Order: sequence, then structure tokens, then C-alpha cells
Amino acid sequence: MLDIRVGEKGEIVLSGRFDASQAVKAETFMAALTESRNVDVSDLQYVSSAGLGVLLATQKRLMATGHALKLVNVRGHVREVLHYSGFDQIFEIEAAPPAS
Amino acid sequence: MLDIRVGEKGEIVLSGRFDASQAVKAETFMAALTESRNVDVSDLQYVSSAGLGVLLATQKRLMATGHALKLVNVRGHVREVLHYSGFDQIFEIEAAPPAS
Amino acid sequence: MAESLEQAAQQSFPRTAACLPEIFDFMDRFFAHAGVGDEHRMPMQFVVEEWFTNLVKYSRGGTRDILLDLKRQDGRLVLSLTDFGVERFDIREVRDVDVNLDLKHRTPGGLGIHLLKRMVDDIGYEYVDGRSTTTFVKKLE
Amino acid sequence: MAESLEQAAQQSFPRTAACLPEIFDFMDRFFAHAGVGDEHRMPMQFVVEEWFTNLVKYSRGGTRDILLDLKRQDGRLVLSLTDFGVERFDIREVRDVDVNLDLKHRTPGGLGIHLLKRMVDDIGYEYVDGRSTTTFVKKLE
Ligand SMILES: Nc1ncnc2c1ncn2[C@@H]1O[C@H](COP(=O)(O)OP(=O)(O)O)[C@@H](O)[C@H]1O
Ligand SMILES: Nc1ncnc2c1ncn2[C@@H]1O[C@H](COP(=O)(O)OP(=O)(O)O)[C@@H](O)[C@H]1O
Repeated sequence: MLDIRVGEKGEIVLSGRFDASQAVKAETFMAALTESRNVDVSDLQYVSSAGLGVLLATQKRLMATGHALKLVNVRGHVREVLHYSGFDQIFEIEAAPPAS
Repeated sequence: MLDIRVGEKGEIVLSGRFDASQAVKAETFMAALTESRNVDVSDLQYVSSAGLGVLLATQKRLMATGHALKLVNVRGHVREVLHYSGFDQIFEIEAAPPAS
Repeated sequence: MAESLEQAAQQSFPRTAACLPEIFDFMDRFFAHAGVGDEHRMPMQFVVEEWFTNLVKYSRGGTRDILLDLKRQDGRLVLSLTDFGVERFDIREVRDVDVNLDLKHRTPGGLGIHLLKRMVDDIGYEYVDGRSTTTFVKKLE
Repeated sequence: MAESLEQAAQQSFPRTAACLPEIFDFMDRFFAHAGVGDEHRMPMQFVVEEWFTNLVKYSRGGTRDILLDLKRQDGRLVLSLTDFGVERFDIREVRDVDVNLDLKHRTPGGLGIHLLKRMVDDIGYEYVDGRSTTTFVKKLE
């Protein structure tokens, strides 16, 4: 299951698993956005190409009006998938601080 | 079916039928909002108490930070339901211009 | 006689809000067939949705499909919902909510019954052997 | 012998993405049972999701459940998906997408296969009488 909500600083917090069974839910949430936002993925364990598709479509729509999503606290499997997808060229990406 | 999207002026456009089978979808969209918005219901044909519940919960959450939804182009069945619910006291409501 | 038979329709629906689109379709077809005016469509769908979802959410003991019965009779529209194998619950005994509270004190609960009572002219209730039937009547002229 | 038998599991799933949580549960139970390291969980779930959803979306002629077969064998994890009564489609023949395009020219399409190829060490394909099996191999040490 994917949980998607607005955090205390206005950032979008994604947690859980962003797979094809959760894409419609994420799309519905993202459709409400009209401005730049950080997307905190520190608690996102998994993302598949269905999840990447939602992020990419949102980025395209926001960039058309000069806005953008920024992905923060990226690590592990999610970091790997974003990297191999070339998403570092499309999104500003901020890695998670090394685990203490 | 309920369609929910952002219109050209940043307003939320609800169209179709806002019944209990569509409440989760609307909730997911509304969860992304953090600021005041107009909600255009000119093409909303139907709303049930499940739809009212989503509007009320969103209004409560936004008002806690000094924001609010405003309902615009309200008419017909939707107008009647909002009125009997006492929602005119909770939302700023703007009626649709008379049909020409 | 033949005409009066045509002006009734019955269908059972599983206990889930996901059925609502199907229920509304069924009602639309009956309304068209029975020549019920368009101004009644949304209010009567409202009544059926509110009561159907309440049965799904609250009926004690309910596991079977819910029967929706539509009739046009003597210038009145008669909608009834029957729930089988459940405890008694008479909608007419539910107290009205206060819709004049301010936002802080408002909760979404209780609006359904409050509103549906305003959309019909009469409500009946019958309970026999676990069969619970609520009937909503709307005058058409 | 007994041990090698324990290190395999098979299950069929209906052709819908709604099955994914069930598929991941099934994989998690097998991984725990077969002692496959945690670092392989997400990448292998990725491989299975991408290929399962592609079979659902694109397999020509597919109507039957899809078979997922998991094995741990000779220090390797072997995952295969079998689709019955479909046309031939060999994933190894799919050309790579360009992931270095700028946003304007990027589309979400094609990423699935591109990425899954990077998560496995070998891919096999077998097609016999409408039975289409794609096998993904990951070295565990
Ligand atoms: N069919 C029913 N069986 C038992 N209790 C019911 C039934 N319908 C309604 N109720 C009770 O009456 C209350 C008010 O119902 P309603 O006005 O539909 O609002 P809501 O369902 O939003 O609370 C419910 O919260 C429930 O406690
Ligand atoms: N099992 C399959 N059968 C037939 N065609 C397929 C299959 N899997 C993939 N394809 C084709 O390969 C393309 C790339 O697939 P993929 O990388 O998963 O991206 P996407 O599904 O997002 O387009 C698909 O668009 C489809 O045309």
C-alpha cells in the first residue's frame, strides 16, 4: 500500500510501496498540485515503472508553468531505480543523509 | 463517475456524480490541498452525504490554517442539498448565474 | 392491469457502495420507462443511496443482497429497500441533527437521514421475521 | 533432495494489477523460507511486477491465470512467469529506450523492460504450443 499526504512543511510525503496497484491513487493526489513541491521519499520502500510514470507525468505538467517536483531523502532501491531511469536529469534529487 | 481536476484559473472543477463510490477518490485529491481554492460545481449533477462529508472534512482541515474552500456556480440538486445541510453557514457559496 | 404491471421493477444488489452506479442505472431505466419527470431523478437517487449505504454500514446481521423495489402507483412514486435477516431499525425514530452548528462542532454524521427526510412526502416501515422494509413515498403531481 | 524440494514455490494469479500485493506477499514468504537476502527483495519484486503487468497489458490472446514460479538453485534465484494460450513474445528482443532524453522528449513507456534488465544476471525464454515462459536469473553470491 502507498500512503500519500502533505507533511508539516508542505512537502509531499510518500511512504510504503508505489506499485501499479497504487498508481491511480497517486495520480489523483498529484492532479491537485499546481505549484512546486518537495517529495519526501525517505519512507518509500519500493517504486516500479508505474510509479515513475506518475512522477514523470506530474513533472511534465508542472514544468509547463515553471514549477517542479524535487525528490528528497532518496535512498536504497528507490535511488537505484531513479538513477537507472535517468531521472536525475529530469528531477532535482537530494540523497538521504547517511544513516547514523 | 466523478471527475475532479484543476481548472484554468487554479479552481477545482468537480463534474459528474459525487456519490459514496467516489468519495475515496475525492478525498485523495483534496488531501493534496494546502491553500484556499474555489470549487466550481457547475457541472456537478449530484452530491450525496458521502460527498458532503469530504467537503466538510477538507474545510475543517484548511480552516485550521486560515484557508477555505469556496463553492461557486452552485445550482439545482447540489444547491438544494447544500442548503438543507446548513452548508451555507460553513462555506462561502456563490450561486450560478441564471441560465440564459 | 397490464399498464400497472409495467410500472414496477425489482432488483437485488450486493452490500457494497461499489454497486451505486448500477443502482442509479437501474433507477434511470425505470424512471424513463414509467415516465417519471426528470426533476425527481437526483432527489430519489439521493434517498436510495443514503438508505442503501446505511443498510450496508449499519444493519445488524445483514449478509444477504438488498432488494430495491420501484413502483409508480396512483400518482405517487414508491421506493422500498428490503434487508433480510437483520435486526429491526425504524428510520422514523431517528432524531434530527442540528445543521445550524458552526464548523467546529459540525461532524459529517447524521446528514444522510436528515436530508433524505426532506426529499420525500412519506416514510413507512415494516418488520417481519428479520425482513426489514423501509418505504419512501414521493407525490408526483 | 528434501531440501531442494523446499526451495521452490508456484502460484497462479489472475490477470490484474490488483493482484500485486498478493504476489509480493507470496514472494516475501518464499524469500524468508529459502533464506534469500533482504537486499534482493525489492529488485526481484520489481522484475516480477514489471513482467507480470506487461503480460496483463500486452500478451496477445491471454485470458488464463499467469503462473509464477520461484526457485533457489545452485546459488541462484530463478523466477519465471508463464502465460498460457498466447502469442510468442521474447523480451530479449526488445530494444533499449534512451534514458538520456530531456523531459520534453521523455515518455513513461519502455522504462519497465529497461530497468528490469539491469536487475537480473540472465534472462531465458521458451515458447511451446502457446505456452510462453520468461525466466529471470539472479546470482545470490
Ligand atoms: N439501517 C440502520 N441500522 C442501524 N443504525 C442506523 C441505520 N441507519 C442509520 N443508523 C444510525 O443512524 C446514524 C445516522 O445516520 P445518517 O444520517 O445516515 O448519517 P451517517 O451514516 O453519516 O452517520 C448512523 O450513524 C447510525 O448510527
Ligand atoms: N509481454 C508482452 N507482449 C507483447 N508486447 C510487449 C510485452 N511486454 C512489453 N511489450 C511491448 O514493449 C513495450 C515496452 O514495455 P515496457 O518497457 O514495460 O514499457 P511500457 O509498458 O511502459 O510501455 C510495450 O509498450 C509493449 O509495446
